[in-house]
Amino acid sequence: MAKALHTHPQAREGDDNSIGSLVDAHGLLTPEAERDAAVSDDQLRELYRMMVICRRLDQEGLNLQRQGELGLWGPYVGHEAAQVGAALAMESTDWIFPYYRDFAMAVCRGIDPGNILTIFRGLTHGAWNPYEYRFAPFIIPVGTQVPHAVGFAVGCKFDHEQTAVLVGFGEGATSTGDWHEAMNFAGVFQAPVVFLCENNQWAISVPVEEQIAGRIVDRAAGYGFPGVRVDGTDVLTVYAVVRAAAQHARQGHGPVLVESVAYRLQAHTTSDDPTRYRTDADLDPWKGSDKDPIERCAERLRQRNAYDDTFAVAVAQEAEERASAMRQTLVAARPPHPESVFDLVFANPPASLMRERDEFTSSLEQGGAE
Amino acid sequence: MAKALHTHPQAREGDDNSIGSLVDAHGLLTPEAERDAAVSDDQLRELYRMMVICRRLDQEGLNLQRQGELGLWGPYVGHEAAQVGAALAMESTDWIFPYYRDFAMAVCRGIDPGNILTIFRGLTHGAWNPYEYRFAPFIIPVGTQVPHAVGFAVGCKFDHEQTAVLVGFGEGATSTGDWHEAMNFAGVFQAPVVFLCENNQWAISVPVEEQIAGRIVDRAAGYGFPGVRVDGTDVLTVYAVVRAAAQHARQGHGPVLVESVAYRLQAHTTSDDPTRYRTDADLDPWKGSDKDPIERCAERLRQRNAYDDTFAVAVAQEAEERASAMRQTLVAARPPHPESVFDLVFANPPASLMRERDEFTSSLEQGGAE
Amino acid sequence: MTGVTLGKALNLALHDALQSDSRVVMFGEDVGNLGGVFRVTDGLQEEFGRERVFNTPLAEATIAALALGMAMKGFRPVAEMQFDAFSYPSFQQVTSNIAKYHTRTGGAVNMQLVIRIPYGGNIGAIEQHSESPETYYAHTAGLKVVTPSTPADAYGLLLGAIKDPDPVIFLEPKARYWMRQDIDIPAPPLPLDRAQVVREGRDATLIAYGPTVQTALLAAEQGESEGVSLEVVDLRSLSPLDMDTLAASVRKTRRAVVVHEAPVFMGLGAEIVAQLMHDLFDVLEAPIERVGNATIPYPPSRFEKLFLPDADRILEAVDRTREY
Amino acid sequence: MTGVTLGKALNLALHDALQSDSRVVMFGEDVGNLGGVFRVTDGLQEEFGRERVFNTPLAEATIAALALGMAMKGFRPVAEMQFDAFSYPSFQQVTSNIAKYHTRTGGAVNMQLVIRIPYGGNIGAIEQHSESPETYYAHTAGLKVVTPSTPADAYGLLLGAIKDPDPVIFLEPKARYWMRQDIDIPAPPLPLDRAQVVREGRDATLIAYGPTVQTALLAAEQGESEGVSLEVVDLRSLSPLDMDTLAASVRKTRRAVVVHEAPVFMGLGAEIVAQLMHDLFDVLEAPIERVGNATIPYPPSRFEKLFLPDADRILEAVDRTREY
Ligand SMILES: Cc1ncc(C[n+]2csc(CCOP(=O)(O)OP(=O)(O)O)c2C)c(N)n1
Ligand SMILES: Cc1ncc(C[n+]2csc(CCOP(=O)(O)OP(=O)(O)O)c2C)c(N)n1
Ligand SMILES: [Mg+2]
Ligand SMILES: [Mg+2]
Repeated sequence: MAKALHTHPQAREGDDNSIGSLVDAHGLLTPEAERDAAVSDDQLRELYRMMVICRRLDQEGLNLQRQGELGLWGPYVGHEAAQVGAALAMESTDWIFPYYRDFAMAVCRGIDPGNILTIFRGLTHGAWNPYEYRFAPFIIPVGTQVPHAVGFAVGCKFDHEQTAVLVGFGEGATSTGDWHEAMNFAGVFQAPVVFLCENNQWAISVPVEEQIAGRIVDRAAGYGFPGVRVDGTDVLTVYAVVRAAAQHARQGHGPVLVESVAYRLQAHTTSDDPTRYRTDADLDPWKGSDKDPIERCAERLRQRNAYDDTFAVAVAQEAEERASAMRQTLVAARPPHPESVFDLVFANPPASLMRERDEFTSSLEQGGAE
Repeated sequence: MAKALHTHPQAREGDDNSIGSLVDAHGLLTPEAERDAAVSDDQLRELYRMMVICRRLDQEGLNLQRQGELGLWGPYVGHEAAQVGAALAMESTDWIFPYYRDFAMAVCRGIDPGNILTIFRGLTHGAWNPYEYRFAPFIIPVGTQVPHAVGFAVGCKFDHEQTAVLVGFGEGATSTGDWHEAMNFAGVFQAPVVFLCENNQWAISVPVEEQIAGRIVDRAAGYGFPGVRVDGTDVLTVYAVVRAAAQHARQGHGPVLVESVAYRLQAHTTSDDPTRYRTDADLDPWKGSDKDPIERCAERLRQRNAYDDTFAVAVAQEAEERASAMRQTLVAARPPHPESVFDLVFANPPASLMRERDEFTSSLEQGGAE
Repeated sequence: MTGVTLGKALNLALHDALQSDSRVVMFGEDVGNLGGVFRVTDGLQEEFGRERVFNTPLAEATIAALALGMAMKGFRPVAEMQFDAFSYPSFQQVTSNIAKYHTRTGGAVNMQLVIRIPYGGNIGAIEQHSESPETYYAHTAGLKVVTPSTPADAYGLLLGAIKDPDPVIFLEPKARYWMRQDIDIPAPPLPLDRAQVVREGRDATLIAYGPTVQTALLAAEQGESEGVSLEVVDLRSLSPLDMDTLAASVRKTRRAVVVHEAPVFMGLGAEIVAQLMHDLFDVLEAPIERVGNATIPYPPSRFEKLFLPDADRILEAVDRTREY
Repeated sequence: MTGVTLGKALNLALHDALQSDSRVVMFGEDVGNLGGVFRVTDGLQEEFGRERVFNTPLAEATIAALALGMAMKGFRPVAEMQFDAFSYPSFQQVTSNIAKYHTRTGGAVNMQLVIRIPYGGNIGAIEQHSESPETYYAHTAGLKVVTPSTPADAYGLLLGAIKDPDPVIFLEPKARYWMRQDIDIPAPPLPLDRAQVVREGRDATLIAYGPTVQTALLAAEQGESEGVSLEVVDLRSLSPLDMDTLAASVRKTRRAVVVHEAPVFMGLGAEIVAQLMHDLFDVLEAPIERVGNATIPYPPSRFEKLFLPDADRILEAVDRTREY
């Protein structure tokens, strides 16, 4: 409609629907796309392995919080396929800008999970060097990391790099102004960004139907780039689609929005009480093995004859080991000196701040606090 | 695609395409829709009349600024069809939330143009009582009035009123976070709002292709409500489409986005120098009588045999009279007492502010300033 | 009513306002059946329905703008921001529109709305959940800014804020949500512009508000046992400041310490000190001291107690004024 | 170079920074072929191309966020906000992310970026074009805030801001864009944390910054003709404050007046007065006075001169300190 009024030619959904056509009406990889993706048994087993490990770490996070070792834990059970699938779909030269729940992505990037937990123990606001892992810090103010990723990606483009940037966020984040501004900037600058919406259908107590008008995936067309809605419980689909989207971005074809639909199976965080706003019956459709990312992946492996008990036991055992290593790292973590708070404010701190630091130090020494 | 994943039923574009189908591929009312709209000759003459008057007032605004009577003028030539068509399409019980350029809308609502100009003379920040005209104040921070309209409309809905709310904004405003948040809220609350984008293809010096990814009209679908792109130089189309959209909203069917495409024929404001960023050639396609809202309307009237010289001369003469009345009102406007600035801050001012006021008054008296 | 927490007192005030005025509405993130992350709106949606108490999408700018639009339509909106730092997205709407709309409409449109913001630290939280944003709001002309320190004040001030025709930023000391007190309700609304002497004393005045009032009272008690008599004034209103009450107290004690959680630099203490030292220049025996955070982003929670005011730091500041 | 305006000096600094460091980029609304609404970026896109100097969509939050992302990628972004009040949409990005990113990454990521904001009034503009937002930024730990008062300082401070590894809010006194001065360029960057005595005097110190420095100098001249010798200190840095320079001056004159356009209430003057009166309690002969706007939204331009500091109001304040 009204095409004649269109005063500037721009990419529209449909111009490049190769990514949208990877999935069927259920958001699952089509058999054809699966063949083309040529994900090897080993790759699929790697996806399985990381999901099992990450679920175990999530459980351990919850345990640690209950035992008073953490101030807070934000479980990501239900998000394993989205986070592991997306993180492993990116090249190691690509960048990831996570949101606070993307713990499994951080683990996939090789960050020591015990160190990450020091954030939730109140020891630090950030536990890794982003440049070391090409992994930005967790961001708490919802939606605000989305334009950071766009800025970074514009930089990658200007530097003529073959780098794609993945940014994670919940469906609640799509309500923020920052999200929209970032989508529009990405389209205008044709930035190499993959927007990954982890739609778990809840923003704390607010269900998706009180959060979002229309469908998130449909918004991509309004910014002139492709959007695809995937079943966020199938890791193979997430992996193949995000890999294709990243490739699309890296090749200079601009951004892609991937909406991964799954369900938040646990409380928002350990501070939350979901019994106040949802019932067990709400969860029922999402509790079967047909919705469980790990079970579904195992089933795919079985169909390929690439799954057996030896493998499963080895993975489970590795997960145990990594969970206990995480716990050990956490409880052994030495809090930094409180004065270090002053040192981290600026790269080039003004003298007045250093004076404040000195006063603080000497009052600590006098007071003998901590 | 992926319809099976759609977890909550919601209106989508296409569910109600009655509004979208009012116009053809050129954004013009279809002959069928024109018949159905049954806009009488008198109504069309009224549209013509107000456009002629408003264009003359615009010219007078420019003159007044050049003569030093105004600090600033923001011409709206090219916007006459959008502003007059939309304003007259609304019922007098409806509300309008304008942006700073919607001067013609204010005039259509019956606000004395000479009073409006006191804003641009620096005498006041707001020159009318919104309740008197159901017309909100001009808003300078781009995009921020859009969610105000949504809030007001939610109130109308809760009060079970048959009220529609029109909100005006430029295409630049669609880049703001506030615009997106407002669109989403309107969709979630099914608020009776008509979003009118006056796409004049420039935001000061930034052309629409550096401003917007995709097409504005296509964004409505992402919020689950109808969007329609109209030729913003044809007042009949704007009038009929906005009237239908307001009716849609009033009847409880939720919001509608109308993108009216025209061209900013003048400088952004009198402070602007468009020669720095566009050429005469850029304007050429928009200068013909086929793009002139008034000429086009006259032509429609001629086709109906509803236009003759007597009418045209009478309208032109009325426009002259109103322009000179506007000038007189402006130059006769007495500035309020400077102390009144203190009285307008709060409805229930604290004693400390009244003390500041008293000190100010007595120092004025002492200093004898102004 | 016995043993009412500050959070519950706010809940009761909202309840009574919703009940007595059908134009009062309450909205924000998670204020519906969850009752807000601090349960301040507990049970209200159930009792008053989804058009009086409702969840919004996650978009603070438009939560504020919704309040503006609904106030203009004649509602009396009470909007909730979930945490201090999450009020920042609404900064433009609050500063450029809500604070200026009455002026901009020549006084025709009242911004009779309240924005509730839990603020302050000391709850062991992760980043962005412990800030003290009062400077940003208090410096913005056109807003009234208040904060209670007790359940009784919480009830009365919130009622007062809802009834006031102007926009009120209502800061809730989140670390005190669980503080208990026996209170009389219903009670009349409190005035929005009055500080209160909450403890009388002779040797110095402690000026505090919100979360630090209890800390100041603790310091005063400790001081008493050490032979120092401290007066404690609770500001209650941060903008405007009730300078008459403050000056009267300091005129008596001739020494003062201002206590807040926000960084000292450009904190509210700066204005209070500037005014008091100006107006009481000849009365003061010593310069007024300020106790607050360092000029740093809020620290990781493990360290927060080292940076927040406590009785010891307050008493050290008192000593400095007394030994001057 | 002779007769260089302050606006042109900024343009020259940007030019030299873009030329000497290929990682410097400059963006914002209308900074491309228009050269910005104040022409500060005039000719830069033409010379350096559309990947070094470019327009953005109308979205200040993401202009700031773009700067963050590009800084992280190793660029040195200089972002422009078109006017003071239009920086407010970026408030969350600046406060919660830019000011805290270095901390949040354990010092690994530098926020080497500059946000330029034309500010202040006195240009006869409509609403929202004349605000003085420095309190909001100066109170935010993690930011450096500077403002020049002359063409030479504009050049040197902007170079210094671009070279500094931390985020700098660069406030440009828009009413002084047309002020002319002969300046030497290229010149070295200026330090970001130093105030400067711009006129020596004995009887009182005028403390000013940005647009009010010229006003203070005018007052000092007028004062001289009336037999009062006034020292004028230009802050240049609003955060941190160079208290050593201020204290040294006031120690000498024993009287002071702080002058700014922002409302007095919670303006920068509050912090300066609080510190000076604290540290120089025994030295001061009179309380320090503050001259600034009333506690009102910025008035219609017809009245602005009645509310902004001028030489008369400054000298009246000086008189108050001298007659104390
Ligand atoms: C700007 C902002 N507002 C509010 C919050 C408080 N908050 C934290 S998480 C959350 C819900 C986010 O939901 P969603 O984006 O869907 O992500 P999910 O937690 O479901 O993974 C809210 C409201 C916040 N962190 N930031
Ligand atoms: C938040 C904000 N940022 C910047 C400005 C400065 N400004 C005023 S008008 C304008 C362009 C607006 O363009 P558009 O929305 O297309 O409306 P038009 O002026 O073309 O009618 C800009 C950038 C502003 N008023 N508000
Ligand atoms: Mg969610
Ligand atoms: Mg435009």
